[in-house]
Amino acid sequence: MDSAGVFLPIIAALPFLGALLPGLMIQAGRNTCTVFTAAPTILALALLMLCVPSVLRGEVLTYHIDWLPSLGLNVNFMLDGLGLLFAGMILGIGFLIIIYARFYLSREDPMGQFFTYLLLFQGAMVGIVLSDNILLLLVFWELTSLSSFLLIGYWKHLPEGRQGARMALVVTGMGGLAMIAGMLILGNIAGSYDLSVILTQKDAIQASPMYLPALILILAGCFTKSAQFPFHFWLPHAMAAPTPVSAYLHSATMVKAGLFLMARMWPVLAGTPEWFWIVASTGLITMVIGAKIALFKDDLKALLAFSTVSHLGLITLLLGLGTKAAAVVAMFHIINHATFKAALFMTAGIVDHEAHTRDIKRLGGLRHLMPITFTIATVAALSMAGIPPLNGFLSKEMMLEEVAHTHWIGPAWMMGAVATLGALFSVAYSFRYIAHVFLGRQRHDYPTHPHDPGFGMWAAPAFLTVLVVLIGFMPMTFAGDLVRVSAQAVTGGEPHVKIYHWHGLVPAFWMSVVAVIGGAVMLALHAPLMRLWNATPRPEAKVMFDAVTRAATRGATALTDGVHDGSLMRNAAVFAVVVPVLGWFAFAAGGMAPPTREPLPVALVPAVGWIILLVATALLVVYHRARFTALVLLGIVGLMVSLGFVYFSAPDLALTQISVEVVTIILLLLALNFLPRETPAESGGARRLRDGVIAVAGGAAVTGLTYAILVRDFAQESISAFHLANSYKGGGGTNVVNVILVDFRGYDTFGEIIVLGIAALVIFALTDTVLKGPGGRWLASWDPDTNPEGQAGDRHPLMMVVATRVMMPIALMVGAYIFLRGHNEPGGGFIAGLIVAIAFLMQYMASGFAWAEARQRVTYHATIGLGVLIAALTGVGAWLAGRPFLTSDYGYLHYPPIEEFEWATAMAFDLGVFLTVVGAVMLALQSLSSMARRTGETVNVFPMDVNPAREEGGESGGDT
Amino acid sequence: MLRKILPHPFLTLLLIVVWQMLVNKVTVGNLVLGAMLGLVIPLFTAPYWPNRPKLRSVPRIVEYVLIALWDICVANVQVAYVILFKSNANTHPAWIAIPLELRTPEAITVLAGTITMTPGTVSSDVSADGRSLLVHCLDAPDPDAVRDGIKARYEARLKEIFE
Amino acid sequence: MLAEVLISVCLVISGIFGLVGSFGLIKLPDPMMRLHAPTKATTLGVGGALIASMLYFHFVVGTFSFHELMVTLFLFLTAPITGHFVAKTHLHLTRTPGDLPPTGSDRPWASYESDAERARVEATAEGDTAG
Amino acid sequence: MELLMASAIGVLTAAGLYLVLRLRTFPVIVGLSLLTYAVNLFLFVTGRLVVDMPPILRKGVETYTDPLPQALVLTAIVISFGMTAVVVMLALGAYLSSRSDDVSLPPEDDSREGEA
Amino acid sequence: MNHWIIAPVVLPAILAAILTLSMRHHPALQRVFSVAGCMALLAIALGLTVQASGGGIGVYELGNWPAPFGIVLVLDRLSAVMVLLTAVLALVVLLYAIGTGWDQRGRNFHALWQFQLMGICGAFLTGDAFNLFVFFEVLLIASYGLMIHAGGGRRLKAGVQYVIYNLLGSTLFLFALGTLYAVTGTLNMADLAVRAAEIPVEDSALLRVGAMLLFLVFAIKAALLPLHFWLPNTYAEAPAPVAALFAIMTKIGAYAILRFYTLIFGPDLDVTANLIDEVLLFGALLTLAAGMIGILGARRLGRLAAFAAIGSMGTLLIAVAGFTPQSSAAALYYAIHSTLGGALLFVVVDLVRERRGTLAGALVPGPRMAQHGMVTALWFGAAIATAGLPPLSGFVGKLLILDATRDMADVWLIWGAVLATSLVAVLGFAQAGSVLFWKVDPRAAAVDAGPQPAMPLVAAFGLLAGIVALSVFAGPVMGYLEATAAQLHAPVGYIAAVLGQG
Amino acid sequence: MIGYALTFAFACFGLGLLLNIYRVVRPPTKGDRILALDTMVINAIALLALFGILKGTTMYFEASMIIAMTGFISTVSYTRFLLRGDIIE
Ligand code: NA
Ligand code: NA
Repeated sequence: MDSAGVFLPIIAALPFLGALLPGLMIQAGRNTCTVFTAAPTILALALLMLCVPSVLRGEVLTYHIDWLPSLGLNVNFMLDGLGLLFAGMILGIGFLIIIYARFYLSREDPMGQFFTYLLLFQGAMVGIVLSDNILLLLVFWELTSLSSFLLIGYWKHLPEGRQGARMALVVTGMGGLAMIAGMLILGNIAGSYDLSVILTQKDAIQASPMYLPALILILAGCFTKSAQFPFHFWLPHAMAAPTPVSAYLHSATMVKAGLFLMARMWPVLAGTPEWFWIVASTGLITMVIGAKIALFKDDLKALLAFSTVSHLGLITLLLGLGTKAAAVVAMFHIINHATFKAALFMTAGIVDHEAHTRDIKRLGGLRHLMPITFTIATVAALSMAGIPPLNGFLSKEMMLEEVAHTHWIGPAWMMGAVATLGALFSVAYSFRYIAHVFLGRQRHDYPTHPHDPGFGMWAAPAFLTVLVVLIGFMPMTFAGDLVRVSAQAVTGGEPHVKIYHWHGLVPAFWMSVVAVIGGAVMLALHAPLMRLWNATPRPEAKVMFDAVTRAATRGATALTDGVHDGSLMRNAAVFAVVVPVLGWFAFAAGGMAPPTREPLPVALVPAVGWIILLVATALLVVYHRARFTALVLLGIVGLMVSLGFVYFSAPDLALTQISVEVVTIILLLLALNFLPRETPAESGGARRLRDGVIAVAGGAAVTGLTYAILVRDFAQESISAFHLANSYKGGGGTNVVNVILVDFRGYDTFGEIIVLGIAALVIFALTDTVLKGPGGRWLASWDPDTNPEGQAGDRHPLMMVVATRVMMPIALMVGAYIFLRGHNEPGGGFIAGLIVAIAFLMQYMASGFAWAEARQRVTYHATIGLGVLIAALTGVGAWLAGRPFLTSDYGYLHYPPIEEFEWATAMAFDLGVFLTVVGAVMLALQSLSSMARRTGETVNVFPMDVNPAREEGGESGGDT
Repeated sequence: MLRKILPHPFLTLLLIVVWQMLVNKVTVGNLVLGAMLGLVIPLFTAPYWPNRPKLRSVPRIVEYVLIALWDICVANVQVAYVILFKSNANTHPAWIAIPLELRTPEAITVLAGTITMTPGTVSSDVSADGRSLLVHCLDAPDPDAVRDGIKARYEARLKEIFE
Repeated sequence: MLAEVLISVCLVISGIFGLVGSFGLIKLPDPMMRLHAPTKATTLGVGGALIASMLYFHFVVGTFSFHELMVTLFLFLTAPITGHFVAKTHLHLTRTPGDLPPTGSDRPWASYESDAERARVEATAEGDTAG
Repeated sequence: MELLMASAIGVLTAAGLYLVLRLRTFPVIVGLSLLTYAVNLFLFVTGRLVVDMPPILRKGVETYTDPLPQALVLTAIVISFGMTAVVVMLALGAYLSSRSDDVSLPPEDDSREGEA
Repeated sequence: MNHWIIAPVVLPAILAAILTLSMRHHPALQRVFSVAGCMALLAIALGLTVQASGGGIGVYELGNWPAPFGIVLVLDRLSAVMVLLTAVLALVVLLYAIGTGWDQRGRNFHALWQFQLMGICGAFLTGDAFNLFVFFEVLLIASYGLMIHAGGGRRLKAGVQYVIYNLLGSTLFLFALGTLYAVTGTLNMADLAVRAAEIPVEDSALLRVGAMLLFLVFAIKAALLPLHFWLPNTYAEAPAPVAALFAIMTKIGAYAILRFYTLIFGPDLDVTANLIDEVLLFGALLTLAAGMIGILGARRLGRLAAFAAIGSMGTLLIAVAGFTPQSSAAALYYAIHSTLGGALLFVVVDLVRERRGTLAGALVPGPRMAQHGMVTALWFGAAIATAGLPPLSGFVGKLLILDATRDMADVWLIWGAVLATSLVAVLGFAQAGSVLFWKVDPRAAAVDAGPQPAMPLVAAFGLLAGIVALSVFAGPVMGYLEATAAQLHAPVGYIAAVLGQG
Repeated sequence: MIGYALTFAFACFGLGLLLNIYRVVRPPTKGDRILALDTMVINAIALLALFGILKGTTMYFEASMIIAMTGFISTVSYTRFLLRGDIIE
């Protein structure tokens, strides 16, 4: 009967889908909102009930949806007794909590948000208990951490809420992360992440060497979630949450997720000594420590929180014992604890809500003012204390019976004794809850006048208390089946479930007696014990946690800001060290064949060039702080590099290099006009030495690499043989470099001109931004006398202007020439573009940018756009011929008298290059010019300053 | 009208010559192409050269160029002599101011350029009103003679050419 | 043979002048004097080399080349401008008006008339014309 | 000759690196220019050193230098030109906007309020 | 001839040119065309992905020159999915930029945006090593412009650093390419693969140097420690939409590593065996740690998001370092996730900064923000995604990576690092979030809210929806990516397609 | 004969370049350094012409021309920078 399995995804999904409703429905009022929140819960609960018969028959319902099959992460659900127990608890108590919260939350609290979070949490919890896939389980597991984070921090204005939320998130998150690793290992051992598979692999798992790591990692998740020692400290701080949250998450459900998982994994993980030692010991210690602390907490919710810790320890202990009988008791106590503890939390919430305090010291004597609450609280607390015949008694008694027969450390009775001590504390704080809150004299100084709340608020705890009593009286009727099927799921067999009130005078009986009497005595001695407790120094978990997180945060800040302090210099130094070191590492581990090339003999002129290059470079380093001098030296370096290109058979490169270099230097000079002329001496000798060492090492590495390359031939023939062979045939040009640029690798050139175009756009946008901002204001107040050389007169010298009038046309002619011949001789669009730009530059230097610009019609943006467009369209044009982008064509025209004229589509492409280059350079100059004008440079009316003809009024005097 | 199409006929001519020099092959095709460029480029640059100087006499221009070239060669020998054989103590540098009769920028520029390229002189500046030229002499025991020489040998000829 | 001699002579002359120019730059004592060396000697030096090249290609290789003429033309056009600017730089950085002969009018050499002063003078002149 | 070339590239690299490690934008940019020279030369000589065999096809000439690295270097030169122009302007813009040509960018000085 | 392969390059290029040429003064038109361009790009990318999903490898020979002599574009599963990711991201973030008005805070935004896309798509599609350099430069220079969009002293300074550091990287790239060319005599990636395999071990030193230098170039782009220094201030100071788009930039580095060290210097190539594996792995672990610690230590939101980006790169590169089909598939999944997640985080950071007036991104309590709840929800989503918590794709990705690395020698180190740093990130996000969204300072003057445009939130939720979709459809996505990784780890097909055997 | 003359010329211009770089290293005034650079450019052009003769090729003509042009522009730029600070306004 697997058909009921189809309900499972619906049950899991309903709370999530429902989570969308409260936010929408809150506009319709608080009651409506509550109804719409409760509806999915009830619906899910109803569907769950439909599954009950099958589960009681011992069937396991399953449902599979593929999510990420390759990883083994699938949406696989299963429902067995254990799942049923927990799902029922989650949904049932969830429903009660929703009712309770409706009345608990005040009008100021955003209820829609609260219910959204609550349903998210509910969905996550249901997901955990229904998962048949441990990776899916992990998903839900972490979701509970997240949703509980939101719930604990719900009252955002309270610092305790925010801190408690973070603490819970960090601690349970930490466990969850450990668990991820554990689950992955487990899945790896079992060969599947599906629980149904894993649970069959007990022998393989326990035999694996990875068993212990997996166990520890998984238990880390369980223990943090279930607030087991030493991770118990987060739970009390989570009590900053509204009480419905405490009741739901921190008593009934989330903290039990760890227990659930231990129970879920019990069949494959339990039964080994490791399991026993880790789990049982942790449970036992937690039980005692939690109970002891609970006794000394004055905050009602803190008391309950630590009692929860203690009871979770108790259940952990039971699971840790590893026996089937103990597992049965564990299941039973889970049910019992959920009932009485949720009820108690709600009563604590009622007290808080009505008396406006949860401080026990300010309470007492409420039994007359709040009789209903008193009744509920008393019954639940007695159950917690393990007083017969309530349900808490039953499971506690069974627990004592189990531990009495278990050998732990030391003498045989050790575990029994420690457990009894725990029980004793448990009795004491339970009694204290009744005595110090409800009994005693009525007081006059409650913050407000307390009275019983309306039915809506006490209904839920009352219902739970009824269960406490009913299960207490008739355990087999009201809990027997549930305990049986859940225990069956845990232990894998048909468990022996027999719950008695009276076991005879067994050790458990005496232990109980000791606990009850001892507890009563302890309560009587509470005042002096409390003084003692307060006087004893003890580690305060919150202080420690805060100290750790603060230290971690501070350390992280210090580390991060220290390493990433914005010092480019150091970052560059790291780069300059890492690259040669790793390069050397790569080099050293490889072999190197002997040289294959005969070196060229050293000739005189290149040797001179080499000396000049070295001298200029060295001088540049020495004088780099004098910036203008540095630029002059850079010019020499550039000249030598260009000459080197000429010498070593690269005329195109030489032309390009020298033109680019002069434009670059002019840009730098233009920029330097606004920058400080000197670089201050800032780095000390040690740093300069360090930089020097890094630089020399880098230089040596490059020298070595270059030399190694130069004395060896290619290992395989270069592809450029093809280019040489096909340049004329296929590309129609004899300048192979140019044919490569515009044809073989025209796509590179396409990218390259786009780089230039972008550069121009960037510069333009940048200038615009700078001039509109503080930079522009600063420029406006610029003092030209900051120029250390001062400013000479004669802005536009006559001779320069006149010479330019002749030279600019000549230069343009040269540009045209270089452009047209590029395909066959050194040259081409790029160099031509630069030459034309230089020609314009001449004009700008002669008469000023603004004067010249006013006399011309093209905008540089358009030039760039057009250039890119022409290049792109030339490329696209090939599509029309059914060829790929940038496929070129060429041919020859014969028009007399122009004998033969070669055309090539590559020339159109080159025209695009040309236009982009001209536009880009000009746009950059325009930007700098606009900065200069901002400093107050006026726009001249005349092209030259000195012109006697002007004053003469002669024919040529009217030049404007 | 013609002025619009052909703003600087001499420039056009120069450009056509330059084009031939560039392509290094005198063919009809190249002449046509050079003529096209020689017509288009001055049109394009005309705004930067708003008024065209009037050149009056072509033979005078040729004469002037030849004189200048000769002087340049001589200048070089003289300067080389000063550099190589004259002790620095015996060299007499001097500044001279040359009052200008030329008025058009083009004429002044040609004069200044010629001065720079010829014997031991460099044009260094003009006066703010453009009516005198500051010249530095490398070795001029008699500066006035140098000034008069320049005015007679170059300026007078340029005045005939330009005005 | 004659061509070879011619070419060789050109080469030797060009070498000598080139070297002299560079040497003058070292030897001469005053910045303005040093300016004379490269503007003339070096220009002639490179001119000689270019002419030698032209002759060489004409007589030895057999192809006539205008290219060298083109470069020479360019150098002759630019050398005075370069010299002018360097001279102005020297004037600006190392001289004062007192070191120089008078201009012959009430206005200084152009390098020493600031933009503001020029604007003032020109505005006055314009006012005069208008009035 | 190979050694001269290799050492020249190395010296350019070393000088470039040294200047890149300075504290002001201007020397850093000059250093980058030197590095650009160095890498362009490096890329160029991956075609190995060849004298007087420019890759311009001529009748009767059989051997040419490797044209491909030259084309690559041309592309690289153009690109680095664009980059240099941008970085120059950017350094200038940063200087004008913040009145400091320091290359370092210290963290903003606001202390984190202890989260409570 | 299938010209669609080049469309992702040509379309934005032409569009950008037109934007520059004729629409410079028409902001509305620019927006329309820019968005339309991004939509078209998305459509094309989808088409290409469908085409590539058949398993065939499309080769586009530019200029009709055969490989390896000309440049080829190669469309395989990997390039297709990366282009698709770019297109998705670009469209959504562009809508955000337009919605917030960021695009009008400086000049030429849309043209630069299109050029940026052109560069990125070109880098993903190219099959030529030098062309990769060119497109790196295209995308970088566009990114410089976008990074300094709208200006400001600090941003420009950070921009200077960004540019300078990348110029160093570009220089290194050329050294690497030069070395590889000097040894092999080729630039085509498939041909490089063939030729590298023929290099004898006795003569492998130079090839190894080239391979290592190339790796370092990509490591810079991928922000691998200790070459990540360019990232924090760049991302923190960049305009948010730009930082969001930059989420793809680091992936380009990861992509290139994956491409080159499977295709050319693959795990089976003796001469470069073990050359980068350890460097990459330990670098990635350090990157992860630096990033996550940075999240915890950040004092401003921008830096927090920047370090989150670093951390996610660390995670991603760990997976890359596996160099197995399984780990590569995991890496690709995580790459998609962290692209969307990183973008979302920056978008949220911007929403917050814009709403907090002068406090901007400082992690101190501020006023209640306009649309407080929505922004909070987005932050929560972004934080979950980035920290790798369930149910979002960050968790799935992390599981995939943990699962894929379980056979590696350093599995414990990897798992420990991944899990421990997750915790650090969780703490960091929780602290920052509770200061920003919970600890509202009642004294802080509320920023004049006014009516808020819807588009930014739509875009932000769009990104979140993308992350959710990536989580929900993890199965089919991984199906594609596993096929992708398989294709990547069997480079024979690629080589045969490019070099056209026969 | 041409060979010897050529070698002589090479030596002269090479030596000239060395003298120029000496002037660059120790310039008495700022202007001298620029002048030295300008001279260097001119010497380089001469060397290129000589190199062309040596190799019998006109391939290097464009380089000479462009170097002449850029040398001029850069000299003017450097001097204008010293004169005005701003070289194109
Ligand atoms: Na070209
Ligand atoms: Na220069």
